[in-house]
Amino acid sequence: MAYLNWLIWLIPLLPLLGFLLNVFVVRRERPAGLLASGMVLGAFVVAVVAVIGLAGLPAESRRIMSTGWQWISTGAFQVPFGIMLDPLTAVMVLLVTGVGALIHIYSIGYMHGDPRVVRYFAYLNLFITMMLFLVMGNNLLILFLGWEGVGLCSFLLIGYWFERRSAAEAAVKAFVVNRIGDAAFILAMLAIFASFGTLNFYDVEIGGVIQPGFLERIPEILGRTVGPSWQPIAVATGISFLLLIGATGKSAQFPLFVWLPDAMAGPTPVSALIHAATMVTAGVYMMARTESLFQESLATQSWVLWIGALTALIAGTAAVAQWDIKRVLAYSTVSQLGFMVAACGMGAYVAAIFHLLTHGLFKALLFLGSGSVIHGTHDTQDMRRMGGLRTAMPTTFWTYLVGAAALAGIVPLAGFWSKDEILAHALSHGNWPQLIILFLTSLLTAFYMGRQVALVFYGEQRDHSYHAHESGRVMTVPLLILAVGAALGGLMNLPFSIPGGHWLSDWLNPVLHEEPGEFNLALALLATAGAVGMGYLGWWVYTRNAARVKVGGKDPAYRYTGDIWDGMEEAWYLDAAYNRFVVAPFRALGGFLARVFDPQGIDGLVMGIGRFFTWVGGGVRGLQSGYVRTYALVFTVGVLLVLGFVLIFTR
Amino acid sequence: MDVLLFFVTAAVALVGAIAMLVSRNAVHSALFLLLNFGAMAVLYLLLQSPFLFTIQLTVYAGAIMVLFLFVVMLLGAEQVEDTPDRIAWQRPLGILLGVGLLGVAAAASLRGAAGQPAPGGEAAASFGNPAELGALLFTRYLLPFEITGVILLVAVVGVVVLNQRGRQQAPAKPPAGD
Amino acid sequence: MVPTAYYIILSAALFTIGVLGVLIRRNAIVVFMSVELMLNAANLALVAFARERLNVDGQVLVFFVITVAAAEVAVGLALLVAIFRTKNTADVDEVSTLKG
Amino acid sequence: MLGAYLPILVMFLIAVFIAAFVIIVSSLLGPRRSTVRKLAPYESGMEPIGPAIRRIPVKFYVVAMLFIVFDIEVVFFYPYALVFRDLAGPGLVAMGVFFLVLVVGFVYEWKKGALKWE
Amino acid sequence: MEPLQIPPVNLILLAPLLTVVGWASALLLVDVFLIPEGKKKLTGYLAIAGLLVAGLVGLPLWNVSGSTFSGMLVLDRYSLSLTWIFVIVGALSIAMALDYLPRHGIEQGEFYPLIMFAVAGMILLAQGTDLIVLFLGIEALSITLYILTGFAYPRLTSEEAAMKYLVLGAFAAGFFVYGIALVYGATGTTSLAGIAEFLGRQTLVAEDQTLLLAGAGMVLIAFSFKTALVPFHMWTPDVYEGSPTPVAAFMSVGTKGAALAALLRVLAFAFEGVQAYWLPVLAALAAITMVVGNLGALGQTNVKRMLAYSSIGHAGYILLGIMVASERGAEAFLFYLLAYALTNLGAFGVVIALEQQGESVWSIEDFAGLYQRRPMLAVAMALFMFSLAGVPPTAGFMAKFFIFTAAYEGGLGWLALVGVITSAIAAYFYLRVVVKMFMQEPAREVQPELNRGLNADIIIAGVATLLIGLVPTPFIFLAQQSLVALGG
Repeated sequence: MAYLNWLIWLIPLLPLLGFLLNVFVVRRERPAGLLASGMVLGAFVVAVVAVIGLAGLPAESRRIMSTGWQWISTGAFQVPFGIMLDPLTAVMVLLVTGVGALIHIYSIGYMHGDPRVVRYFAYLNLFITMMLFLVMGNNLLILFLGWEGVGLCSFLLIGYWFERRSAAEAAVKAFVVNRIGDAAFILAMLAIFASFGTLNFYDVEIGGVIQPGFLERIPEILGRTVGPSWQPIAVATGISFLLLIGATGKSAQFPLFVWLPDAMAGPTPVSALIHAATMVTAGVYMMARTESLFQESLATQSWVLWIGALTALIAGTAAVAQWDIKRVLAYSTVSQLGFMVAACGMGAYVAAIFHLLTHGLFKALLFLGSGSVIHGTHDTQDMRRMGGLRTAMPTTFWTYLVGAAALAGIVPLAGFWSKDEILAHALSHGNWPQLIILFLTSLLTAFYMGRQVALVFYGEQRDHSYHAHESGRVMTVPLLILAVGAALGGLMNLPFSIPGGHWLSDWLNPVLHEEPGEFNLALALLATAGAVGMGYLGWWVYTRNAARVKVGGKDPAYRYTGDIWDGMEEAWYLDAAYNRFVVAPFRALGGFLARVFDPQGIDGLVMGIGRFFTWVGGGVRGLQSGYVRTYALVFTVGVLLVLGFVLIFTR
Repeated sequence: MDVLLFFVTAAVALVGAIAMLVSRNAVHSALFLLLNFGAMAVLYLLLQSPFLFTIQLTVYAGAIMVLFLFVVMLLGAEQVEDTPDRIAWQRPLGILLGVGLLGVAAAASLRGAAGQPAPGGEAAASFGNPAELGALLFTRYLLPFEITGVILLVAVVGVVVLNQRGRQQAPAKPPAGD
Repeated sequence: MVPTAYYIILSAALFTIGVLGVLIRRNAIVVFMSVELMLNAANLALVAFARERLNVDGQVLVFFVITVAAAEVAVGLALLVAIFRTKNTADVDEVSTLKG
Repeated sequence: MLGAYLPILVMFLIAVFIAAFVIIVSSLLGPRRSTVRKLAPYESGMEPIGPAIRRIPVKFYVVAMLFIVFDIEVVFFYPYALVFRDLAGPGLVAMGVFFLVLVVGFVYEWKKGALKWE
Repeated sequence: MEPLQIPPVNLILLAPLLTVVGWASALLLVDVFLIPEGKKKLTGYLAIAGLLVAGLVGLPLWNVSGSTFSGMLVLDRYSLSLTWIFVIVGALSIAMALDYLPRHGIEQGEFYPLIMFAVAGMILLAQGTDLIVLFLGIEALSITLYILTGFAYPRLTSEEAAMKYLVLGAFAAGFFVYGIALVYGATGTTSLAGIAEFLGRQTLVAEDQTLLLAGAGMVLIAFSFKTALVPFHMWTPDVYEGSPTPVAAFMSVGTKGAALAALLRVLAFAFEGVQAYWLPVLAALAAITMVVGNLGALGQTNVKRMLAYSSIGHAGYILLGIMVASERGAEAFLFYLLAYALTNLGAFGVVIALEQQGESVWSIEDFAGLYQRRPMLAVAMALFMFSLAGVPPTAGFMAKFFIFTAAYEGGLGWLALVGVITSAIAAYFYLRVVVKMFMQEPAREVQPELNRGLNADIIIAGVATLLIGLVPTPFIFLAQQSLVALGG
């Protein structure tokens, strides 16, 4: 299958071409949208062809490695600029290009008339390119290239409507939080290189020479430790923990998830593509790719498990109490990512990827649906101002319903199968506390989706300041396609021993070594009953009490839960806690010591830390008084320190 | 004899330096520095460097210090320090650091030089005579010698560039952005 | 003979005085003088070591140092005169618009 | 070995002595009656106009500073004078290069008009 | 007295240096005699030609190595590679200045020969193997830079910058000379090889050691000043802001590179035997330099100052490569220097394009909405900013990755950690420029000027930044080869 070697290069290069053309050549809206969508669609078609070709190979040789050139070559340090296609990459590529193409097409309608729309499509194309490099790279460095690239595009797109202050702030917040994860990722790379002497995932043959891959050399580091003798850390634990921090940032896990809900300030298709379906799953993908490293460290694995489970619960509760239609979905995304991470922590990587794929489909559907709602209600996002929209926008309603049911885990839609597989794994691995947490979260999921559907589509329209209308064909067709996907996506990996039932498990088997989860009928029934029940409850509470929902008012459930509701609405005050316990001391310190503060500062954790550093920088610059004598003074201090050190040292 | 002479000249050098430091009038500072340089020249003599003695006097005392005096007096920059000090904390801190530096430097040199024998006994009579110096200058130190020429050339260009331009093109407009 | 250490201590003292001059004097010309004093102090150390080792190299080095010092003084004073002509001051503290 | 320089020292002492002597003796012996006319700067009998310190044209400085540079260059000729016989041809080349660089600077400033006194 | 023998002088070994100096001297005269006022650009072109010729002269010397002038000067591949870098830096700086000087009314033909003399000083620093030669090299470079810094007459800030630079530079020179004196006192020699030999002897008396280390410390301080390592960095922001922008660009990469190159040779050869002593000192300097440089750049609204602080931070990163003092470290150092030089020159080129006549604001606001007005320029600047921030696939990322791995392997893991964290912070202010360009409307009317020289500079820098990031292998190979037969 030699043609695959060059064919797979087309997948990332087509969107790159679209990006370049949109930056340098195209100046008008229509060609920009068509070009961008066409390129991504082309990449999808190529990907399909390539995956079919890949499937034609025997299972054990399903790994196409193609090296463009030797990126770095210095003695022992060899890194090819190479991409690959293996089963895991294949499903990711299909998801990215497929969902990506639909969202591009949808954007043509959604962004129509925006003054900077050419730039929008350029960013979007660049994002797809970088995401493809991320999932296709055959070494950590390429992965990192994509990792940084998608971060950058996400940053640019969150702040796309930079006239809105919240957008600019959210962009900065996302960027700064992600830097924490990125720094950990770089350190992990350094540690991996130092331990293995390579950054390749797998052995690569280049010019007849085989370059080793670290994933195939894990045993080399077993038993090795670093750190002080009284507290040694196993190398495997150290590396995997750093990678975990990296994933925590990118995939919005506790405690770094605070940026994702704010990221909804970007255009809705962006939220669908980047902050739900693809980029935020990069952390999960990365953990799955390096699963053998994680598997060597029980310590890290339990961290992964707990972080995932806690994130799922915290974000799930927060989602229940939101009024903003997109924030519900944002917290829901964080929560579902928590499911995936928890699955990784259990060693159930196939389940994690399965959930990643189905979630990509139905969450993209939900976001695009909410975009359609926002579009049809003239930029309304507050659900208290909606209601009764099912008659005005039927297509949106029905597709949204499918997506919501899929997310809630109603049999037989996609979400049911993937979520059930994660729960089944938790059960069969005996992770009881996490099982309970995740089960509760899945109940919450059904509840808040029922609540959302009721608030948006049922009852009476509570605000008549706009005239709701259905969106155009260019937006509804992607919705329909995604709805089909959300409905049938579960067929990828049915827990039954029928031919093709474990299709995804079998397909991923060469990469991810995991037994298919045991199907537990009791659990499945319980989960389904719970989902249906809670979904209905959510719907029922908010249709019955629809009259109590007032614009700007409290939630009807507030009566029963009281202040707890406030806690949920504020995501358990994590932002506030950051503000109080991290930002405030920093700020107090800064305020105490610095006379003047930047008046246009921005609240929030990151800005606080950023401001602290800025304050330190201000100190640095305060010493920079302009007096040359002071400079000489500082110089002399340095001299004294250096000479003093020499004297003491040579005593 | 030598030791006595050393202490006398050293005292003169120190007094000159300190007086240079504390004189409020720049002209006095320059004159005291001149005194210091003269004392240094004598010390060079004590250290068997007659040639450097000459250079010190002709170049430093004769040329550089004269230039200093010339600039000070013609600019009228004798007493620029009459205005209050804007960074008053600089002085005590500077003195403190100076004391520290002196301590460190003295400690280092004492520890470094204490174990040495007194200056290497009797030197050959030819030690340090100008011919020997010249010989070294044109053999071993030929490269630095030539580099020095280039540095001086650059200095010439610098003096001309920094002070000639006003003549060719008068500043068309007031300095901007300050 | 006078021990080398004496010379070195003297030179250290002179060097320190030069440093102090840069730190506390505001008159740019005096600051330049202080720098000259520092260089001279270093020269003294060089000559003293040369005598101790009976090695003329140290004296040759002094030669170069004096040359460089002269070149630096020429450029420095040229600059000072230029500044004086535009700003009419020789106070180094007055020349402090660049900061931060 | 210092003996060789004794005459110089003596000369110095004499010079210092004479200078000090003249100043001290004149201040001791001379009458001190200050009048306005006496305190005024001596301008060869002309009436002094304006303050003594005036802006001096920049060419004074330029010439003075260029003098320093050439002074240094001349200093290098002393040792050369002492050893040029021993150095022979190569020495001449070495000095020639140095001199050439010097001449470049000289020609440059000449052409630039730095030496012109208008 | 026996007849004196001038040591054999192998002129081949200093062919590039001689070319630069000779050409510059000749150009000085050509400029005053032949080139009329108003056509001074010609001088600039001739200077670029001279630098390129010097670079070409170096080409056949790749396989030559040796030392001459009584072991005061060597030619090896290390110095030759550095020579090439300096020549490129000089030529690009002149290219930027071609339009800059007349636009700001400060064109004088001497500018170009002076840059060449500065390049000669830098080459001397790369080739010198004796402390006195290094001292003279530094001074030749410094005195030239004092003049160039004060070149932007009648802008007062330019003179102020020159003044500050000169006072502190002379101050540092005093420490250098004193350091040389102490080293000489301890070892009786100033040649690097001589010092190394002295240290190689087993019987190192404790007294000599103290003198030597104090001297080495002072020499290190002088180099730290030139390199702008904290706390000897204070001059940098002011001088960069005040000096003509092409000079600032030249300094930010040239001076720094030359001083570090010499420092590497001094530490790795002369003072290798006392590595245990200078390593902690340098480690502390590197750490604090990375922190202070990057924090100082935060919150700067003056792009020129921001780049100045960023150059301080980068010096800290480069220092990591020097400290490792292994082949890997030196390799990473050369590579980083090349990548940083090209990137930074490009960034300064964009700053020059935006610099309005008669203004000295360099406000970040001028970048607002640049993408709308000049997409190409904005994209180029974004590229440079990403490279400085260390975002793949640019040259800056490769360079950082190299230097951090070299440091990690060389047992300086904690410094690599500091480096990673500070560069994570650094991304914040580099990205701010990008944000301004792409995510804001123009704040005020700025007319970017792009002339031939500037265009060439930005294009060369941009292409190189991307090329080195995408295909670093040949450059790494070159760096590796440069360390073959590194002489002391």
